[in-house]
Amino acid sequence: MPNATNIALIPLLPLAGFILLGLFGRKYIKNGAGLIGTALLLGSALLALYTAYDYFFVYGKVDGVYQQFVPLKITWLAFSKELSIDMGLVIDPISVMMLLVVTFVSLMVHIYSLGYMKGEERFPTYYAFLGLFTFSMLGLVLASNIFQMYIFWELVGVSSFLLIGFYYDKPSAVAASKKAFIVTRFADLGFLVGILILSYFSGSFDFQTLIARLTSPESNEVKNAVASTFLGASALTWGAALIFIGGAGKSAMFPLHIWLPDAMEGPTPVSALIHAATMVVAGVYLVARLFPVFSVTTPAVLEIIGWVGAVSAIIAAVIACTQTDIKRVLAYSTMSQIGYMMFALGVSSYGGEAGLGYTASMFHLFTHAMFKALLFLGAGAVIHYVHSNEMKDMGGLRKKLPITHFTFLVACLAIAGVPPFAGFFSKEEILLAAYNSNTAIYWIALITSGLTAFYMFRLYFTIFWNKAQGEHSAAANKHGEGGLVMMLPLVLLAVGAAGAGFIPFGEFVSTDGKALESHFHLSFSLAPVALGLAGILAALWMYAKANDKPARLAASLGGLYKAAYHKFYIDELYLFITKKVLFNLVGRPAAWFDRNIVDGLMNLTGNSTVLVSEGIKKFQSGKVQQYAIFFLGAVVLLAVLFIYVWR
Amino acid sequence: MNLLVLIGAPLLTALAVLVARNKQQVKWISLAGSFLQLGLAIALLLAFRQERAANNTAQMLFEQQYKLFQSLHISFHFGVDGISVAMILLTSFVVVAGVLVSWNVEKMTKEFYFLLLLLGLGAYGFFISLDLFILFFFLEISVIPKYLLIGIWGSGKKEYSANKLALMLMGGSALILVGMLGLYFTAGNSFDIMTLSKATITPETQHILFPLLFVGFGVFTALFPLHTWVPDGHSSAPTAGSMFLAGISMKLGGYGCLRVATYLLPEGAKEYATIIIVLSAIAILYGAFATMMQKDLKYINAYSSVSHVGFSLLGIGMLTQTAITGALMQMVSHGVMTALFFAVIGMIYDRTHTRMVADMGGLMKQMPFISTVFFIVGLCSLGLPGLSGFVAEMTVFVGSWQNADAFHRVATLAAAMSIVVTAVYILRAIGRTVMGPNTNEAHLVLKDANWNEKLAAILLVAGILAIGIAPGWLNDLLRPAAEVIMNRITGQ
Amino acid sequence: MNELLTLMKSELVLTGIIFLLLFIKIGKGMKNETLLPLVQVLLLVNFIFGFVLNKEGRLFGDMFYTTSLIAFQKNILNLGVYLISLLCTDWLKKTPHLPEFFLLLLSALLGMFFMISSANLLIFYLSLELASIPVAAMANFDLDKKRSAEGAMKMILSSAFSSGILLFGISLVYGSTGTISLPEIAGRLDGSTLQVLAFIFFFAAFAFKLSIVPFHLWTADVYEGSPIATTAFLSVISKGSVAFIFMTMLYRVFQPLLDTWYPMLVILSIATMVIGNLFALRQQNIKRFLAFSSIAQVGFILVAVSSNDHMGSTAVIYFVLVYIFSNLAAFGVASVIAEQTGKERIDDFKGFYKTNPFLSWILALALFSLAGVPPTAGFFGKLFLLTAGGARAAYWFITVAALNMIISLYYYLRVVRAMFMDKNDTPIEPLKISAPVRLGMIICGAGIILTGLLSWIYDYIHSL
Amino acid sequence: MMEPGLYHILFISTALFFTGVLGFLTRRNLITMLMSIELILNSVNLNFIAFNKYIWPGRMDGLFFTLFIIAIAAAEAAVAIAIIINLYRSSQSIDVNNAEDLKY
Repeated sequence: MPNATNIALIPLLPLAGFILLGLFGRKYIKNGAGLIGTALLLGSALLALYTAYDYFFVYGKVDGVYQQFVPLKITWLAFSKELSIDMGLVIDPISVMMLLVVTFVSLMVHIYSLGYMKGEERFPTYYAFLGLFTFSMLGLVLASNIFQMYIFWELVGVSSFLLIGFYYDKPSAVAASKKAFIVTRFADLGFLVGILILSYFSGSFDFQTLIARLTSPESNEVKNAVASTFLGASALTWGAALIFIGGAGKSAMFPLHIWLPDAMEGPTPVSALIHAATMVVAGVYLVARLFPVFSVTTPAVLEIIGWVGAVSAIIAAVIACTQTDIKRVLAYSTMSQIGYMMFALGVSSYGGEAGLGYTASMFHLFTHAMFKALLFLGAGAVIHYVHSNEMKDMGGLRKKLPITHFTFLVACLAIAGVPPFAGFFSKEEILLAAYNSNTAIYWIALITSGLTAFYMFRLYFTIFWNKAQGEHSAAANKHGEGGLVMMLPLVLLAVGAAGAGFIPFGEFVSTDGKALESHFHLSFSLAPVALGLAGILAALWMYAKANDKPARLAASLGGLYKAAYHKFYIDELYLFITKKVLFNLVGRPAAWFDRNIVDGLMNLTGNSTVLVSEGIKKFQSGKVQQYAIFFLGAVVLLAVLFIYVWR
Repeated sequence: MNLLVLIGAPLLTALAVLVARNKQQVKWISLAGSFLQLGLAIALLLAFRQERAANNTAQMLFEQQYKLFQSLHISFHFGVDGISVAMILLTSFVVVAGVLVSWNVEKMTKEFYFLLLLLGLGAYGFFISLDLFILFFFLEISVIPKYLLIGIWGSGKKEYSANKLALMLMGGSALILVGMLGLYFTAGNSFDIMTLSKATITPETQHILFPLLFVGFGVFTALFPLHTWVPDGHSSAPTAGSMFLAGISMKLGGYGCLRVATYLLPEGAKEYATIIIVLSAIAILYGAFATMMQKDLKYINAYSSVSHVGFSLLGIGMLTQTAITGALMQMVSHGVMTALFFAVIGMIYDRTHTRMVADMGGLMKQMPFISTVFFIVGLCSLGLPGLSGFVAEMTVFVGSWQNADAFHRVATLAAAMSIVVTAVYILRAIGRTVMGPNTNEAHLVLKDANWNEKLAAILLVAGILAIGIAPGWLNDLLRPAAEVIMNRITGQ
Repeated sequence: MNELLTLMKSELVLTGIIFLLLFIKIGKGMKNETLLPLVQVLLLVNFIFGFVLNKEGRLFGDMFYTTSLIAFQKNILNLGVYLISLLCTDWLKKTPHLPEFFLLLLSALLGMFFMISSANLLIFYLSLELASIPVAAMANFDLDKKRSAEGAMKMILSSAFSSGILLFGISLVYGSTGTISLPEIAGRLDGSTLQVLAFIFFFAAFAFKLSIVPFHLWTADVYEGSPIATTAFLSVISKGSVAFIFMTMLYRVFQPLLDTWYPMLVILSIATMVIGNLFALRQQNIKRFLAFSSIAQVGFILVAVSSNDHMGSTAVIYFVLVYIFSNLAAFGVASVIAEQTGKERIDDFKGFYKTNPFLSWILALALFSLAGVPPTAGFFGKLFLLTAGGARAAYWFITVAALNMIISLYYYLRVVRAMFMDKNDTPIEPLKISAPVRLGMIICGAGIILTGLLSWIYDYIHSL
Repeated sequence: MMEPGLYHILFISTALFFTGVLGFLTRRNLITMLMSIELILNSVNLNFIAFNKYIWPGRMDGLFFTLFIIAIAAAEAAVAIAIIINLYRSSQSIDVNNAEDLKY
């Protein structure tokens, strides 16, 4: 049986780190902060490892099916007897898998930052924020209650906001952090409303109850829900769709992806942790968590998810080919890879073989965490060395940064899907799943994988080859490749990126908890691998040596290249909507209306009173005889009124 | 526990302040007094929980009744239920904080603190009294102190704002007065809330009286479109004044809307619920959008108050138990939060001598403490989980969603949309002031918070966290009380 | 004989004082410095004596009657006069003919006593004149000021005119009922056209004395012109006394004509409140300002009068008591300022708080009480007036009244704002406050605070 | 030579009353205004006498009232004249239009 305290400790240790460093870091433990944070995280990483082992190999499997356990559930806020927000821990394959990913990558980042962020003025704050984020992310993963998930969902949002804006005196960083928060917030609105709708029909926030009630088609809940429709779609469909919007926002799915590239303003390790490995896949995790509802009750929404994922994947890949800021390239590749996971879920369905996509998606999530984190950390090392994000400032670094170079190469191969690296296996499964259910998406995915290989190796070659040695040594400082603390995570992650693919993932993670052996056809994997190699060769041909081929290609592509380079002008569109429409057409009128109309009326009443009193002052004329006339007049008036009118 | 101490403590403090010899004495006496009040409030909370735990299910606890104006059947009748306890707790927090942040008031210090304490006194009396007449008396007590606080110690066009506030609130009280007399005569010559709640009042009468009472109290709690005193009043008032206005006074109105208008006239409430919802939904969105355009920190918070208080009115209008609980939570949460917000703005203003967002930047470097608090309160205002705002708003949403028809749905959605707008304006304010590059080298030498400011901030932050992290206790206070009100509305 | 002594106690005491003053006057006279304290002491004694051995009964073949309620009313007036004698010390000291002033004042008071106790139109008319003619003379007491004379002239002429109207009304009443004894009249009223006409004449005279709009026009001019002591007396004492007898007349005598006078009251009280407020809004001269504010207050009194029951009369008497404290406090401060600096404009009060905190607080307290803001007694007074008015469930009527409280608050706050908020380079220098004035102000202040909070006062009045 | 009836007298008194009122409202001389008031009072006196004689001959109420009115009128006139004289001292005129400083 799961041990609640151990599991509870996994998120609580980072939280302790946050509180400790947040309160006292600045004054008392300025230098020790990093070590404290790392130590605490190491603790929770080990606990996570133990939990995973315990679950997968000791108690998790009951007659061949991985069960879901809820070792802990505390009522946090009771709305009524039935409806309440609980704080709970849920233990099932995906949550355990996520535990591993989050704690591991987070640990790597903690260690890496010891070197990368050394000498930062707000070093302790940085670690405090890392702790906060890790806590929130783990809470999200372990959530047993959809509202609990929403709570931690918001918390990861704010910690990402804090970390992106870590260099708070850089306007670009501030802007980026704001953008990230607001865009995701907008998506979260959808999530919230979705929660309200689903919970209204299922009468519960608890995942188990909610899923149980909404996935049995003959249950009253579903009947009611289907009965009440809005714009043709059933309320339940709307709810599921809205929830997916929330997920799309966090996972930077098109068209809610605009915040992700800017988010690279944050420190590079942060990008590695939050915007590559963990937080951005929260959306995928959310969909996976509610997968039964999506697949059984609202297949339409699942269809949408598939397409959104595919579109995001290819668009991001195209844009990535044109970017020159290495972190932005990585950001777009992240978006594209998450697109993969999404449509993998989209093409999947519940139970048995058909659930391959689900498994594949989770598998890709797992491997992607490894190599993408590795890529970011590697990029971090490069940036650390040349003090620039721009490709043109780099080149020929392979001698200068041997370890970085090697690990980066591994990561590139992995993401490009070259066997036997991790990416290959997960991507194979995804493609297979797509092939089985939706050919269109399959083709998109195939092209995307080619593009992926191309832009990754474009990146690789421009950084490590291209120019001759030492051209940039002027820019470079002398502290070499950064110490052990920075290299160790690279190596560890590289091992992961290389070997993770051999894990029999289907054994552990599947829609219904039963084992799902991944069968592997050579024939099938020929196409993607070939495409991948083609992409690599193209990159080699274009970028291995400094030349003008890229420029000519760009020129020949013309409009398309330009559009892609400008990220298809989606940012501009948003800017137009917010700045022009919301501010000028809604905000300004509202403010004006309030000052001039509403308030104006109030003042008007006052002023008019004064005017009246000014107007009637003539009656007090000072003439005693006039007074007498008024006197008499009043008498007469009263007499007339009460003798003739009212009798 | 004898509730009289809740009136006695502030009263004695105020009198002691009057006889104090110098400014130092005044400050320390008021500080001691306010902490005493805080202690009493907490003691009350504990005593209340104890009674409930010993399942004493009386609607009102610690009831007492003293005859006044017997010939008019007026009696000084008081007692508390969960709502009152929560409100009293809120008041005591804000009073302490207010006393602390106005530590460096040099102009007419004695009068300042006297009026401040008088305001607190009014609030305490208001929340414990169960006799409409006495309730009204305490409600009115606070008008003049507000007027003087703004007019004498305020800034900007203070006389104008002070006048506006006093007159609009007086207008509100006029309506309340009429409604009150209406109740008195239709329900057998009694002002006693407990008696009135048992009296049978014909729906026709209720339809006449409810708007009077609700709008009357609504003026106090910035019911759209009668909210215009809020921006001017808050922005002209001295720091502590704004804290009291937004933190306590606006809650008097909300409390009245619920305890007097809705509870005593359920038929009227049902009749007018639609209008209330529409108005409050407008207030929420429109206040939020209006806030987006403000450039003055105090105006930003004032308008956001309009928007936030809208939630509590919305909750009341929704007429479900959860929504009403949420409304009450929102009152408490907003009280603490907005008080803290004004406190921080005051601290910033004392240093930078400007409240214009554009004139600031990168304050985080010079005043990390203040900036951090600013962050926290901002995040609370945009409803971040773990802080009080989230709990209240979510409760309102969930409660509102229980009304299944399209109208309520739309209203709820409109209200929910405001959380995005809120995020926009809060982040703009934070991003421009505490973050970003420092635009003004005069700000490079600024000092961080003093002990008193720190203490005040920490107290209020503690309040925010106490609600945000473990809302259970507040929920236990408010839910049963809300249930009583609900039962009267549903006629059980 | 013994009965005469007890029943007419207050009148007799007053007469005694008057005669004492007469002797002092025709004797070798006395310096103001010594005479004034003596008078103040006498008035205090008179006031205290007013509490003891009050009997109920009738005299002179039912022409004169008194009850404990009436005794209490008379004593309220005594209190008022005593406070005036304290608060206006500065002016009284300087006036050359102090004894005459008090002779006139006290005989007017005597007239009011008889008026309140009158059970016969003849007595009523006589006492009414006795109560008003001397006041005209008092109004002219600043002999060398033209404004004073003008005010007095306006007063005497218009009051003569109004008493002409009153007499015409009385004659018609007599003609239609054949009696001038009030109880008998009450029995013989049948609501015939002639009687209604007569009542309207009658009512007009009361309206004139109470300065109900539109019979109010003399008020402001007279108040502004007269010396401040007279203004205070007019605005508080005579208003109060007339209000008392007015209620008695309506409730006891003209009860059969209720259907006529209830709507009349409603119309006129609304007019009075609105017009009074609107005029007060603009005033600069503090006396004129208080004049119009007192007109507005009368409007509120009428609200309660319209209730036509015991609650109403209680509320009115209570309010008059409170009103005496509040208004006299205001006049007291005004007179101190006027006597020592000659300034009567509200703008001159700017920055007053800086130099004279005590006076400022007293004035502020008084104004808040007049505006009906807690914790002052004025709040309770106003509220009970409206409560009484609400007894007849005319909500719109109360609403109008309540809304008028907003306007009145506005202009009372104007003065407060001038004193506390407005900057002024040349504020009024610190003023010296003589002991009696300070005493008077403290009494008023205490009265303003306590009359409301000590609820038994109201209950006592109600029990009478 | 017929005996005048009640209505004749009432007619006369009413006429007298309105004459007085008219005089009070129109004459500019303060003394004259005072005299017009005397007219009003006298019309009232006539009323009382007439009512007493014709309708309520039983008691002498009206008669006595008349006497008192005459007395009071005298007192009133005395004070009024005094005031008017005082006014004359300060403004050298007894025209009512010269006494309009107090207004608005």
